[in-house]
Amino acid sequence: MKISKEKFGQSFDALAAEYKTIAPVSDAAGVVNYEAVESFSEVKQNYLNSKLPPKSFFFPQHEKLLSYVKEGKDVTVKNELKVEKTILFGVRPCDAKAFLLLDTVFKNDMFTDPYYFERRDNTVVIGVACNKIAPTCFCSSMGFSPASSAGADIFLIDLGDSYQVEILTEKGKALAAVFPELVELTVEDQTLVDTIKSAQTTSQVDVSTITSKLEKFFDHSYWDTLQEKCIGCNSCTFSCPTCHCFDISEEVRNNKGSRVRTWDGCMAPLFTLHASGHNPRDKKKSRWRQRMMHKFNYFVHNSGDISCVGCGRCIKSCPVNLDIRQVIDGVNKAELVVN
Amino acid sequence: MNNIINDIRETARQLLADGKVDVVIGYEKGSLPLKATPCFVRSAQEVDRLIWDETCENNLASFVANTPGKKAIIAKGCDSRSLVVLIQENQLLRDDVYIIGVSCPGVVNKRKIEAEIGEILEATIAEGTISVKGMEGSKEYSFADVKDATCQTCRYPNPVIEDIHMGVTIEVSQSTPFADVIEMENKPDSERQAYFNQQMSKCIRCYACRNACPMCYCPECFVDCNSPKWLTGGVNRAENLMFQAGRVLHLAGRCVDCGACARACPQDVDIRAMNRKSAKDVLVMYHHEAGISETIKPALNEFSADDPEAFLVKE
Amino acid sequence: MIMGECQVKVYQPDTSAFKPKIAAFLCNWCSYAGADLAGVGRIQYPATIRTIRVPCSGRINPLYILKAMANGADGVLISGCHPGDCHYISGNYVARRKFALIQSLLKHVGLEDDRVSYSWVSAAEGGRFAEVVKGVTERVTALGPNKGVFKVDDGGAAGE
Amino acid sequence: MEQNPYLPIKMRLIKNLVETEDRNINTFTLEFLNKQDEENFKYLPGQFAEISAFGHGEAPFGIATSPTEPGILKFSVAKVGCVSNALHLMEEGTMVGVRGPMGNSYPIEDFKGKNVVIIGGGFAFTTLRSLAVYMMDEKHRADYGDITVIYGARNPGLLLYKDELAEWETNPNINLVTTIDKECDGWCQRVGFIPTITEQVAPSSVNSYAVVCGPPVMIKYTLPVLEKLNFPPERIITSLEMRMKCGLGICGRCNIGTEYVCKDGPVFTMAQLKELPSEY
Repeated sequence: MKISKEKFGQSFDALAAEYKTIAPVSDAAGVVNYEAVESFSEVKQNYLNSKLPPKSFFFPQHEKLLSYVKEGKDVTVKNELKVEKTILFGVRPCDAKAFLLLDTVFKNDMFTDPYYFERRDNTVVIGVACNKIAPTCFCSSMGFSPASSAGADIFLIDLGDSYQVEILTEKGKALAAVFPELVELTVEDQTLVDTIKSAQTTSQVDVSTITSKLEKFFDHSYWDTLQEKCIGCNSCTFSCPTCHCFDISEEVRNNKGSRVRTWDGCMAPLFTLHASGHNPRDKKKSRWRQRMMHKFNYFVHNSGDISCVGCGRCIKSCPVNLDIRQVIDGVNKAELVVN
Repeated sequence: MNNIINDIRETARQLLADGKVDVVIGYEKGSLPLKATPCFVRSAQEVDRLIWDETCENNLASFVANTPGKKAIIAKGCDSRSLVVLIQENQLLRDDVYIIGVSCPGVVNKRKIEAEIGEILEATIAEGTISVKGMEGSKEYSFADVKDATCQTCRYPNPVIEDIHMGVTIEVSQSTPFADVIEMENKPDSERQAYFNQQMSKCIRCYACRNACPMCYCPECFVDCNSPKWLTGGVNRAENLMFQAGRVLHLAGRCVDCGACARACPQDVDIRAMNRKSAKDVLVMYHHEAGISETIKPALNEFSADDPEAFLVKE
Repeated sequence: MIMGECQVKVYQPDTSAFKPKIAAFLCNWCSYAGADLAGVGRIQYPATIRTIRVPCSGRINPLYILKAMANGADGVLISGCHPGDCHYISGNYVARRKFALIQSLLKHVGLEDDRVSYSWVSAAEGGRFAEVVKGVTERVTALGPNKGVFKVDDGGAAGE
Repeated sequence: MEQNPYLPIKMRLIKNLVETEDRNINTFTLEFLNKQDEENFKYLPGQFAEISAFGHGEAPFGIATSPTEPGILKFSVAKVGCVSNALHLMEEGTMVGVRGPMGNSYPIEDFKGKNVVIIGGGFAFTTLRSLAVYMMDEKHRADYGDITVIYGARNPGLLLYKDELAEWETNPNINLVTTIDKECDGWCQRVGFIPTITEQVAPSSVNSYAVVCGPPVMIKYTLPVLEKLNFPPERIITSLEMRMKCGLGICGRCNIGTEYVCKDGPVFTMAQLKELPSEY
């Protein structure tokens, strides 16, 4: 079933009055990012993907957890959790899949992160399949494809002047009620849908054995040279849709303050530095190893999936071109020393 | 260019074979078109990995201090200036590093090309022409048109310190230095403020600029210091400006304007605009340029009784 | 003492108008003593400055200025010994180079010229110190409150 | 919605006691403000809590009291960072924030019917004290066999809980061995490093658990001694320290291998640690 873009746009605009609507927007330099919009006309069409991942709408880079006022020896603490009903439009399959992975992080066997989940539960994710595939994309290697709908509540396929619509969840259904009647796909539409659905990324890596290989790889000499050119910035972790590590710090002025959480990353030496001065991951080597082990081994044990969705953002943003695909290849090719 | 790489490889081979150095820090072909990547060559057999072309954009000086042992480094003009500053600041022993100086015609600005023709699928460089196939179309560029902004204003393409030289010395056109800064200075305050606001709001504080900078070697950067806490975790225009301004002031008289920060920035923030302003001020006020001579003291380590005082409050 | 006998002109602040808060970093040996002398001599000047004593103007970290602006100061005044008179021989010569660069950079990124002021005041110049503070206060007052080039969202004022 | 785990409860600092002679460690006694808070804060020895010094931040500290001591929580904290410094300077009566209890506890169920050897060094004795007090409580004492405590510090002034140790000396419920690194005037107990003393005291490994906490170097040299005494790795217990922020197994910094020390730890057996990367 499909809906014309014109009609979809009208529904979108109507919804924008009720919901906070987030969609891909292009800036003057042509850089696409997710931003609040008021009308469908602002939404960027035919974009590849956003420069920064949309994870920030559930897990902002800088977020107030609580605030407090100190009076004498007493203190009043206030929860700062604020949530708006939101529509997140235009999420690519890799980022939608990343939401599913993040869900497993922010809820574990003991705790649920209310800041993440309140937003998550109040947001309808409208995914859109990729019509174009970048040379750095490798989602096909990660068990899904540029047209996978996993993680979306409503999934669209761009057919030029219309969208093919799939309603996937209850949340999606509730929202889709405002769409005017959907019409059947034409034969040409169906062909186009089939083409898009069967598309694969040109870049591929083999992750079939990486988890088990890494099991005994911790002390491998591969890590010694792999990371030499890494400069230890956080452009990979900040541009990663699944990286979720954060810092909690205090922002204070006089007797008022707030506790905020900000993105942090395993590439920073301070990430694990104890107050005593001891640092369990004091070398760039151990930090890089942590990044790889966490994504491709630890995460699989804890959440059942690899914590990489093949969006290629880290490849594009790395200042020294330390390409995660090559690292995976390198692990695959490295010989295990059997003792 | 081909001759240069042969010379570089031969030199590297000799150095490693003779045991004069433990490692040669150079560039190899990267995984993306028009992008080279730093490489560390430790045996004579591996030297053929080394490349030299207009894609060798990283400043390798930032790796030198952290690489143990005796090392050889392939240094462009700007890299060599960074090495001078590092040596002056006792971060590096001159004897520990063998500098393979290469006269640099500049590096390519990949982003400029990508903004026009989308992500690059394939690219070839030959005789000053770059032929690129992008997702949105193909195009041929003359190298001069897509040269990195830093290289367009470069005044020291030839290494200022080296043990061996590669390539033909490049003549520098003596146009007005810092014309770009002067243009910026002549704009009204509000316009400049708006420009920096817009630039700073892009910053995500990944610190790629800081980490790519050979001069940013502090064990604890002021942004990471928690008492006093100079910056909060806030990522907003004002905080970002304070970070960048703080960094620029730390680099005053030390920045060699290699542009590594700007090229490293994943968000394409115009970091150089501030660094170059400071470099210009240092040149105008103190007649100093960082890293051009081992014997000239850095501008802020020196003073003179008649330094300009125009900044004093009007009374 | 009868007020009428007092030689100095009493400074009459206009209480209704904006009264800036100015962070003043004063070197221990000259400007702080100068401020002290102004006080001892009962020379009136606007109560706009919050004095922070530093050992030498050379001790002033550029981040002090940025942080003061970020924390909401409407102005910053920096003052040390006259060049040549530094208690530590050359501290203010070194500082002078830094200050010139800071002043130029801050103007470049859009901070109003008069927000941050630099001056040399000796221990004997109590009257001049008062004049400097008056001048700085007038100029900062004219600029109005901190416009937030460096001022960050007030983390503490959350929920207000 | 279930309770927001990032929101601390308020507790009143009722005592800020200088614990060691070098004035580097203070013991903070916090009082629950109401019964409900206390009820919600059900903990066991070995668990920790995140303490907020409002205006300075939040940091994790092991709980030094035992659940058998109602109404209060105690923490012994060395002055090393932002939060601990703020706590040291805090006036009695000030409100602090507490989140917890967090992490797992010492396996007190497994200890039942067994002898327990507690080996502690320096100020890592806090949760060990909790454990000892818990087992010595009259309601629990019968559950356990012999309780041996080997506790050492660099000098007598650096021992924590001196009054309590003096009481334990004569308490038939517990066998206390204290030691200091170097001989000094007025000290009539043992002198020597923990590993040496452990070897001298040679607690039997038969039907026994060993709980070891202390500086890394102490642990490093004590483990071989315990192995020599035939303690199997499954019955050697230790508590790890990592930088933590959320305490909920989310923020990532205390991650070692598949484990999050804040949620899956901090108490591990040596057998478990052997399976983990040695990044602690």
